[in-house]
Amino acid sequence: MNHIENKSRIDPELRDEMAKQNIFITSLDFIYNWGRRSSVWPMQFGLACCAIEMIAAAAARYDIARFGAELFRASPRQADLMIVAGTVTKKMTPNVVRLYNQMAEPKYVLAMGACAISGGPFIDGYNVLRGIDRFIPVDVYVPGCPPRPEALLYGLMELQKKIDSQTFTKAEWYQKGLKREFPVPELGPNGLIPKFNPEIWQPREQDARKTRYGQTVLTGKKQKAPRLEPVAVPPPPAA
Amino acid sequence: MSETILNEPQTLEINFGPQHPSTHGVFRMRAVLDGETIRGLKLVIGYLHRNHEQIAENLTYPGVFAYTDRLDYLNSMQNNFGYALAAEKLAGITVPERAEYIRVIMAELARIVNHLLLVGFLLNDLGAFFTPCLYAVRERERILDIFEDVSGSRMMCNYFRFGGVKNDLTENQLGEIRKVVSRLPAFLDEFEALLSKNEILCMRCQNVGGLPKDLAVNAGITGPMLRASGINYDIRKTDRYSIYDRFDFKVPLGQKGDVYDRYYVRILEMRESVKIVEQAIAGIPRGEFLNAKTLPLLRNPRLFKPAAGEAYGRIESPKGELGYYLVSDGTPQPWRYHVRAPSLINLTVLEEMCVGQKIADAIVILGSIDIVLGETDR
Amino acid sequence: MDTQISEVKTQLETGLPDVKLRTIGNSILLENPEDLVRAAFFLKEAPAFRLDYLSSITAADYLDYLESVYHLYSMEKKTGPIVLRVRVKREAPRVPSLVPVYRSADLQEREAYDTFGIVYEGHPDLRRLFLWEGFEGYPLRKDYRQEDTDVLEIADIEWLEKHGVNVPEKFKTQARELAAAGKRALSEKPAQPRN
Amino acid sequence: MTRPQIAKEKNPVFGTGILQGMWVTMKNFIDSYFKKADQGGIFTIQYPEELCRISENSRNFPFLVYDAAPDSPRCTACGICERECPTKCIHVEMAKDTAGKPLRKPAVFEIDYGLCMNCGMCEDVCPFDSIFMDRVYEIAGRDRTKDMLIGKDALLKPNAYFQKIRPKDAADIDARRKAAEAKKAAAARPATPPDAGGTAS
Repeated sequence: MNHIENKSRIDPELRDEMAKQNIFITSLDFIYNWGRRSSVWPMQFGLACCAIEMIAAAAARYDIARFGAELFRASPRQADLMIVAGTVTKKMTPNVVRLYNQMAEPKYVLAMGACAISGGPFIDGYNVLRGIDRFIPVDVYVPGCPPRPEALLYGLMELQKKIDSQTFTKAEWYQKGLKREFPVPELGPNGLIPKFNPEIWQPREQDARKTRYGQTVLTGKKQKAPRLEPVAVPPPPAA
Repeated sequence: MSETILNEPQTLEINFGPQHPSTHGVFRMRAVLDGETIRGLKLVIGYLHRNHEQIAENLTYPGVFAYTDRLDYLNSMQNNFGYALAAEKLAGITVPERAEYIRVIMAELARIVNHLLLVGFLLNDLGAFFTPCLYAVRERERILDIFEDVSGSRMMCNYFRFGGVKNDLTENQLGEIRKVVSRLPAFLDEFEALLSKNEILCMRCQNVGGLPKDLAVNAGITGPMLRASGINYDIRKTDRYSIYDRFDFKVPLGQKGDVYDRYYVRILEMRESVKIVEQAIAGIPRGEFLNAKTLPLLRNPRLFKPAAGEAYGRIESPKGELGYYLVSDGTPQPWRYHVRAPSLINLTVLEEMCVGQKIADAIVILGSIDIVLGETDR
Repeated sequence: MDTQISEVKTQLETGLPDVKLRTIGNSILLENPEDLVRAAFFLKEAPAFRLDYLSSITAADYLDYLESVYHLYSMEKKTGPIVLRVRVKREAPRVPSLVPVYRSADLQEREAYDTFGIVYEGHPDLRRLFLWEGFEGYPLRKDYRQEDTDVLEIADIEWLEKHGVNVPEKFKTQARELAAAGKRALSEKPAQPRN
Repeated sequence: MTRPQIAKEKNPVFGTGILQGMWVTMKNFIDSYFKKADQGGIFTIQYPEELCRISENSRNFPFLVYDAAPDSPRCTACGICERECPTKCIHVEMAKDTAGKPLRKPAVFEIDYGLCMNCGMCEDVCPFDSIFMDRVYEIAGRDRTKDMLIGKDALLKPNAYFQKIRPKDAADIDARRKAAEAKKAAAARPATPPDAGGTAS
């Protein structure tokens, strides 16, 4: 994998020279991240159509096992990565956030598909959450509806690059008083209470879609209902 | 089975939560258990209620095609087919010959894809960890290549238009379909050799989750589940929509209506679909693939403003009767748009079938009903 | 199709004389919803029709009344759809439930109740099917107003503070203004349909 | 439909079904090493090194086409694609010159890839053949607004690229545009016969 750069402070020529004599100089970070990057266990968590594309990615043709991620753990306790694959509805949001809280550190979130990123085709629904990044921090966004299995694999490689860039000296999951438990929203009379978690997500300052079409794109108030019976058709004389 | 006295303290209510490996997506069952046997089962759905009907009422008629793919996302071509029929009945659009043949080819390929995945997931529920599913997904990938070649996207095809299909089937695409379909009977024999006579499958599925005939009809069950109970009702034969009356294919019927029958009916239906596709490829005529009158609709969807009226178009989707009820009021947006989802109606008898069975059987029964949450919750 | 409807109409009038009905398009409108169950039983047992399969129940909102449409088929005789319609007022929509006649009406009536608020009397357990119990309002009615999910309201702010989330100042001021104006954060609807 | 009867008492050797199944898996296991990919052999695509064959009219995300230079795209900012997009993920603003007279060019043209549903409606309804569906799928990002909101300059691609990915459609469209230009030039020429050069480039 050529995209993995070894950031140890030894100058590269010396290291390559010694590598020829089978002496490998590396940093503890590289080993630590190599281990974590090559065995990211996703959680078995499929919501909608993207889950079928995730299964296709896990099947024989686009093999996710080549990235070490083929073991879909059923329980959140043993999973490192939550692939949010599908539409997150308001009724499902408390479950998704509770599952995220139950995952063990270090944990990552990959928002797969337009629905998990921003509500996607169903953004105007009254029961659809406009993107899972309103309640839990998302590490990698994979757009598409559904994204091709290779796009998911590319997203997984992007996540591996992010894992590589972390060093365990400054890793936040070893700090004392780590607070990565996000409050689980409740189901209120019109939708979720709260509508989003301001610590993680703030609405965009200038949102072109909202200014032009309003928060929900609706065609407008139709004043006249259709009359299905033929209007003013003389009743046929013979009954 | 001796009648055990139901004394209350024994029962325990557990929850097959919205996130559970056995529920196909975000489906939730609350089961009341007496030891291992199930005494009561309530289903809680709505976790994927994505407001398909409200959004469709704000789109133009052709704009809704892209959303029908996401109803039953295992086979998007059949959903397009149903919606196209309903709108064509509403506006009185005729479909040229070649387009009808292309539609039947694509619909039957989608039926094969759906039944392949159903059998794969049913075996996953039985505990055969992913092996049959890998065989099924391997064949599915070949058919998805055809869908991508023809319509542009693997799963969300958005291929049908009012009065025909979006683009034509070239010669080598037809050859590609012929090659894939000619391999399918051999694969189905291998798949049956792997599964049908397997003792574990037979013991786990036979006489489990039986569905009597009269309950099936009264509960509005349609599709392979109904035919597994022995009732000969296939909308391709009764309504003879599109050009299904030109192809001769048999409708497999089950005897006992249990999980094994539902599995076996779907295997035989795949064989019938292969026959239909072969006959359709042999008989496809030349000609236009889209009705000339509806060409301007491609460029400007707001021209489709049918007069005030209502129409109900229904097809035989792999899960049952998929119906679209459209009420138009003369504006480019439908006034009322309702989808009769077979996955939802087939769930009405889940409790009757599961009461008295073990927990492991309840998961297999749910798997044999073949629900897809995008269609159940709409 | 039309011949079948007029034939059904005549059979219904002869079978149940006191039922007032009228044909709309190729469907039959029962004037008062009470005799829906009797009509359904009659059509189910009548040897000429044997409509033993209720395919779909659809509720629709026509601004001054709500409508419940039933598509009935016969699996025995494999005959086409007979469409029954029932109209009820918007304020107290009450329709007798068809669950005693057709078991398939169970989930569909719950869906119609959930999205349109039509109460089906006699339904074994009429609860919301898709949305949760605490949800107010019937979302698919034409006058339903959706919430604006980008604006926090007072209830959200209190909940957040109770759960230890520090809320930036601008959301609090926005919520206070909304509460002062007594309005709820609703997604406004364009006045005229733009077609 | 005759159902294979596997009841325990009728079948002397109980395990035959399972053994038959194992024989099938064994055969597949051996085949996978000797057979070619589509006959039953290994057909896994080694993703980063080996890319999957993408068909000609595969569609993923929209992109804009320009003929001569990026600052003269075919798009005239008419906004029809924005109006017909089911999810309204396109945002177009027409450019105005200093005097405020609208130029027929987009000043702002951004598509929210995180919202786009790959349906191809914009390509169908565009009257100026300027927006088409690309097939690039490697667009995973870490920041939602920076990586998903694609601006005009990232969307614009030369017509040569469009001819490379969709030769047949590109050829038809180019032919149609050339014919339209020739007709426009012919119409313009009789009006001003002296400068025979004509505007048709």
